Amino acid sequence: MPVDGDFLREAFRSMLRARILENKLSSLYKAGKIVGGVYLGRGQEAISAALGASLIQGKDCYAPLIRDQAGRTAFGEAMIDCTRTYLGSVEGPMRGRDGNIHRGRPEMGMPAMISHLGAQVSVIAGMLFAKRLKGTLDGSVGATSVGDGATSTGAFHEGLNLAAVEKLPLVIVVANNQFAYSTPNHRQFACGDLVERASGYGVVGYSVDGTDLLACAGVVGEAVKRAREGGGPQMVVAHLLRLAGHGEHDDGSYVPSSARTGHYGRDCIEVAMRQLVEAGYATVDEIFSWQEESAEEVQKAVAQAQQEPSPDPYREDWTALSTKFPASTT
Amino acid sequence: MPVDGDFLREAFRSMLRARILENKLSSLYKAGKIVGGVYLGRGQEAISAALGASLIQGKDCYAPLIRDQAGRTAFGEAMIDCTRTYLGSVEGPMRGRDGNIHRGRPEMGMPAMISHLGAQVSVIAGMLFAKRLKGTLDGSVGATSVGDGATSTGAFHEGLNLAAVEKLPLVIVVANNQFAYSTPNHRQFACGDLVERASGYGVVGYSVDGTDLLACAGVVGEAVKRAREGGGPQMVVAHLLRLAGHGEHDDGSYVPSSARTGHYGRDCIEVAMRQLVEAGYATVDEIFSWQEESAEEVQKAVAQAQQEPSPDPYREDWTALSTKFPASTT
Amino acid sequence: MSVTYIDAIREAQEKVLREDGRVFLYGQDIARFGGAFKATKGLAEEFPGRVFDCPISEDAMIGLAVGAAIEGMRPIIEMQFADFSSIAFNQIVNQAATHFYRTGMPVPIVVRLPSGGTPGSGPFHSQSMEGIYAQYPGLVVVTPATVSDAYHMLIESVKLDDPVLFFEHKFLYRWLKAKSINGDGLPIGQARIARPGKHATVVTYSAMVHEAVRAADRLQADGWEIEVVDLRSVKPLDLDTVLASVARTGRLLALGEAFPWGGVTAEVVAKVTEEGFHLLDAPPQRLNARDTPVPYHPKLWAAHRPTPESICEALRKLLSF
Amino acid sequence: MSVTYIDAIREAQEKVLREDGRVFLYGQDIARFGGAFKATKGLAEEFPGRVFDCPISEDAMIGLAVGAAIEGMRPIIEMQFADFSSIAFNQIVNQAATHFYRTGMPVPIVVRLPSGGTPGSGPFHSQSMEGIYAQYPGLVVVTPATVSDAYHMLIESVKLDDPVLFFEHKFLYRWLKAKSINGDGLPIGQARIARPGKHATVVTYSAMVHEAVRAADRLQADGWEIEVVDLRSVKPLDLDTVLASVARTGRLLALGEAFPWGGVTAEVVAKVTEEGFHLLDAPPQRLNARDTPVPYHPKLWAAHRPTPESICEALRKLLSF
Ligand SMILES: Cc1ncc(C[n+]2csc(CCOP(=O)(O)OP(=O)(O)O)c2C)c(N)n1
Ligand SMILES: Cc1ncc(C[n+]2csc(CCOP(=O)(O)OP(=O)(O)O)c2C)c(N)n1
Ligand SMILES: [Mg+2]
Ligand SMILES: [Mg+2]
Repeated sequence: MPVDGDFLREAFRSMLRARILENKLSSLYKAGKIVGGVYLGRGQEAISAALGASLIQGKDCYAPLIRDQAGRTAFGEAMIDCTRTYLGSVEGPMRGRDGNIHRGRPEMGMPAMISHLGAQVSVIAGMLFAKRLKGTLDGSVGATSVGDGATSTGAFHEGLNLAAVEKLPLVIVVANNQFAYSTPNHRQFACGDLVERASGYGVVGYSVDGTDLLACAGVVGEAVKRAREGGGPQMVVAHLLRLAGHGEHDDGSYVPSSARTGHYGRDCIEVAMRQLVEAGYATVDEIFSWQEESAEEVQKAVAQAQQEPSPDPYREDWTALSTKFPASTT
Repeated sequence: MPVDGDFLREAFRSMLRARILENKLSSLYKAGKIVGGVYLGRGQEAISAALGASLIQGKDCYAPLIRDQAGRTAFGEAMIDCTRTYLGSVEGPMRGRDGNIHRGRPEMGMPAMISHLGAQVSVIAGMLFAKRLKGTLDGSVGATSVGDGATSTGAFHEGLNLAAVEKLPLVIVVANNQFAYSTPNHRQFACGDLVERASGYGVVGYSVDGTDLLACAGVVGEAVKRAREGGGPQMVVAHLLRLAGHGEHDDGSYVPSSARTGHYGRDCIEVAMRQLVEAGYATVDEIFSWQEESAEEVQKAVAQAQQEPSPDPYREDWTALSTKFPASTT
Repeated sequence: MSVTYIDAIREAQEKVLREDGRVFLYGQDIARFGGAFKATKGLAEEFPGRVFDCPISEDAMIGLAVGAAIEGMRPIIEMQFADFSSIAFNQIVNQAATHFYRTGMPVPIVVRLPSGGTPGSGPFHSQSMEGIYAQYPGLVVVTPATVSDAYHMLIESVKLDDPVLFFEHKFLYRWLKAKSINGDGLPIGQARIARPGKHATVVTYSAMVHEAVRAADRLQADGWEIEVVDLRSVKPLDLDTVLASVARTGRLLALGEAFPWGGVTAEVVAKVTEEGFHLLDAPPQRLNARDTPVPYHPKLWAAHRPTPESICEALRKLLSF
Repeated sequence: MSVTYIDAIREAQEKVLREDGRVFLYGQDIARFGGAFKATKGLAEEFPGRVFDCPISEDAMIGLAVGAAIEGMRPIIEMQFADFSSIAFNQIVNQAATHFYRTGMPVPIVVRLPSGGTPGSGPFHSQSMEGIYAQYPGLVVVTPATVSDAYHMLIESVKLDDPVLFFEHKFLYRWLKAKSINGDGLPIGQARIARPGKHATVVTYSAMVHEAVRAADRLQADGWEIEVVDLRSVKPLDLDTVLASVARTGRLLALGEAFPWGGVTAEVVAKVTEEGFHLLDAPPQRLNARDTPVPYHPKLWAAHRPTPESICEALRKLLSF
């Protein structure tokens, strides 16, 4: 699908904002300011942003996964939602009850992932199914992403198959970053390209260079368009490399240098920057100013979250139900 | 693969023995002599027997499923194991603890299925994996079958993918009998032919007319041969129709008459009989004598199981562990 | 004219489908076929586009329900057998159960679980999993013992904003009949005195309520008056009613059909001894199924789960202290 | 020189790999990477072809283990976190747990489950599932609290013919150190007096043993001598040792880190009151985590699970009866 310059600018800015934010998260983690873990989408911004930017908040729904900071940003998640969740602010969407990437705002069409891989596929399917029943589907789509590792889960399989049977407008992006934690592709699946899975589900499949924003935007745009038009589930497999450890606790030393120096080892942000500049969609100066803006935005979002209170265990409502049953029965 | 006459005679006799046995089980059920349920493989004998007869007991392993009476017979399960299990004899392999199709003899390479569909795929994979580790794999294969419905389970997906990653000599037969209980194919999957799944797993796929013994024997024989030779997992999709209810409590009235009168509605036993006679592998008289032999064998197996004691709850060892911990700790 | 337990479940679903546009039914073989137990018979025809057959994908079924609930719907999911919910375990305990606590948005789904033993059903079509799910925060676990409760509690379950696991006992489906489905208006979370008495209290739920009443009837001949408390829901668990009963009788037998380690009966005994130790005149007792899988053979099955005989025996022991 | 809890687990695996050709390790990221917690570090190199990375397929991992056990092997499966065993739930409770009862053939598999809370781990990397699995007949459920038990009980688990769920506490991995791994020779199924006392008994297991000992140390200042019983395995559960302790103290606090409904503490209280009612001088008490998912924020987490403070409080209440 031809991609317009505004879309690319938009997607690229999300990539940039995500990258700069995540760099900061990494520093905070290393400085001991974030407890638990930090999981970066470094190297995956192009495909993630292409998806997020192709969706319409308020109309579409989107279940981002581990490495979708760029997609979240493009979809319209406020940066402060991220810093608050990582820093445990009680003001964040998860109020300190859950952390890092386990966040969402289901009411804005963005459910909060659970850790169990593959589990969000059927949830997005359910959201679309409900919209159809309510008569509000009307050209909207639902999207989610998974990694190469998550394709081995039963949940992925059941969810995608169910979406296909129900002919739901689901766009699923498989970000094949060649590793699941430390496990390489050849210990994860035995086909050549995961896109070969698509036809078995009766789903349209696409394979794309995940380090190439232009290509990602075109392919994801096409997939989203077809889904909107009633073409049923679409599966995009993006090939790329995770340019960080699994989490910031991990140096990823198991990634062979041949992968790092190979084609997919290139940085999608650099590639995209060149593409934008060469096509005349943005100037280098403009990009620098975006960078500065983002850095400032990140500083603010971190500072604000840091000065906010953490949850207070003594004022916490320690119930897991919304229904209030008589106290004696709990 | 060319099929030899002895193989076909063997497979056909298993089909016949299974059919006659199952007809008897159905009568016993209707007469109230069998508690629980009775599940028939009627219409599926050709593909089932083709698989069972292609395996070598003592060398290969085999996890039959719901409709594999013919395959079990061909693999070498004693008929009395079936009648004892259905009739609850304490002498049976399950000793009355489990019933009907939930039987096996793991020590002879035939694990006992649990009800949860798809769950046996990874078990067979594990048996093969162990043989490889022990150094006893040596050209042996493992086989299992599932229905169209079971392909929607996460267990099927995880098991097959794992087998492919481990390059195990697994032969999986998908008996697509067009229905899962009452649910038709179009509510179960959205691809044209389930064989399209194979390539996505990096597995060799075959599609075959499951009502045609000759075809089944050829295709399954080929798949088993390739697996034995180190070609990794093989997936055979057989197209056919269940010629009975889901269980004998079910009249299957949801099956449209077009399906019954269509190509796959034909009876594989009649087809096979014609094939054998036409090819000169057997005479009609011979087949009649086999029929009589089988009927007699069935009578005996039923009579014996019926006169055997049922389990005695007061002499039952009510422990679920083989380890005997001190009594006070249970 | 009489109504069976399964009729009640069907009627309740008919009523909520009629009255609440947010309700839909999703499950294996539940549309035209009407379900393995006919709990949805005719509903697909009566409510076109609201009753769906689905693939054999229990994990995805619950995922779909959660997604639909996020979008404001009130799905009822039928598991073909409670035992198969083991496939959906993750989506139930980690996705559905945690959703409100994590996000502040409740997910009103009802999962119907045909459960409990029947003769010949064997290890995988007989399980009683209420004590498994009740361990997880965020779930309401309902266990109706009567025709009227099957009806009214199912309707109420759909109205609750939280995920409800609705354990129906298969043995009661056609065996249990009532003149009508009129109820006594008790809400979920409140137990009922199923049979009044004064010498000992049996706390139980689901099918075992009937076995307990039978046992109580037998002991009546010997002059014993046994009170039977029907918990109705095991989470929330109505400790007030249980304690009030134990206060009257001084003796407690916690009775269930599930496996003997932990579960509902352990929770009942632990709660009562924590809060009502001084009320007890004798050591509280438990009676559960045996610690093996549920056997297939009817003879083994009958000895695996509590029976009026074994309940009487446990009660006599309890009364003899 | 000192050995940590995680070292002990690694050493035990090294030993069984060395001494028993039937053992192999299967899990996510456990080969060259050495596992998320480094419990298998170096083992892939030391034992080529016996330590395998596997796909993210928990259901199939357990299925594979059962199949391999049928063929005579003794697989050790590492779940990356106990919480992810929810995906393998069906294969564990229905395939592995029922196998011996149904077929007469035991399936000796060991499933290692890194479990329990650590600060910042959140709802899905913190769960304590021992009380879930212990409900199922056919499983041995082991919960080591010490370095030596982590070592010896893992070795013993591999020797058992039945499926063993081996719950390792993540909080203890690097925090808990010992001078050596020499043990006291106790077998699985036997509890240990972790700290002798005479005024009250705390029955607990895994990481909570250490919190209980801390609480006991504090109460010592006030003259209270608290006995701490470390169950070591929750199924089988050593009632003899527990009763003997309660006989000495007359008071019971059952302590655990899992969710509060049911589970190990309910089973302990129910068992003790059933069999040792006359030994109790006060109502037995329970202390568990709160009835919500395990929260992410360290402040919430610290208030979610029992602490020396809350244990002291529970004990004071118990002692005041
Ligand atoms: C069901 C399940 N098993 C294990 C894990 C632990 N885990 C978290 S991320 C991860 C690797 C995921 O790999 P992949 O899907 O390729 O995504 P990536 O991290 O490469 O983006 C694993 C094994 C999990 N979250 N869920
Ligand atoms: C996981 C699981 N869910 C539901 C069931 C209940 N069930 C038993 S057989 C069956 C239909 C199976 O259909 P299919 O796989 O096509 O095999 P067929 O019966 O047609 O041979 C169902 C739904 C089950 N056994 N396991
Ligand atoms: Mg990956
Ligand atoms: Mg079928």
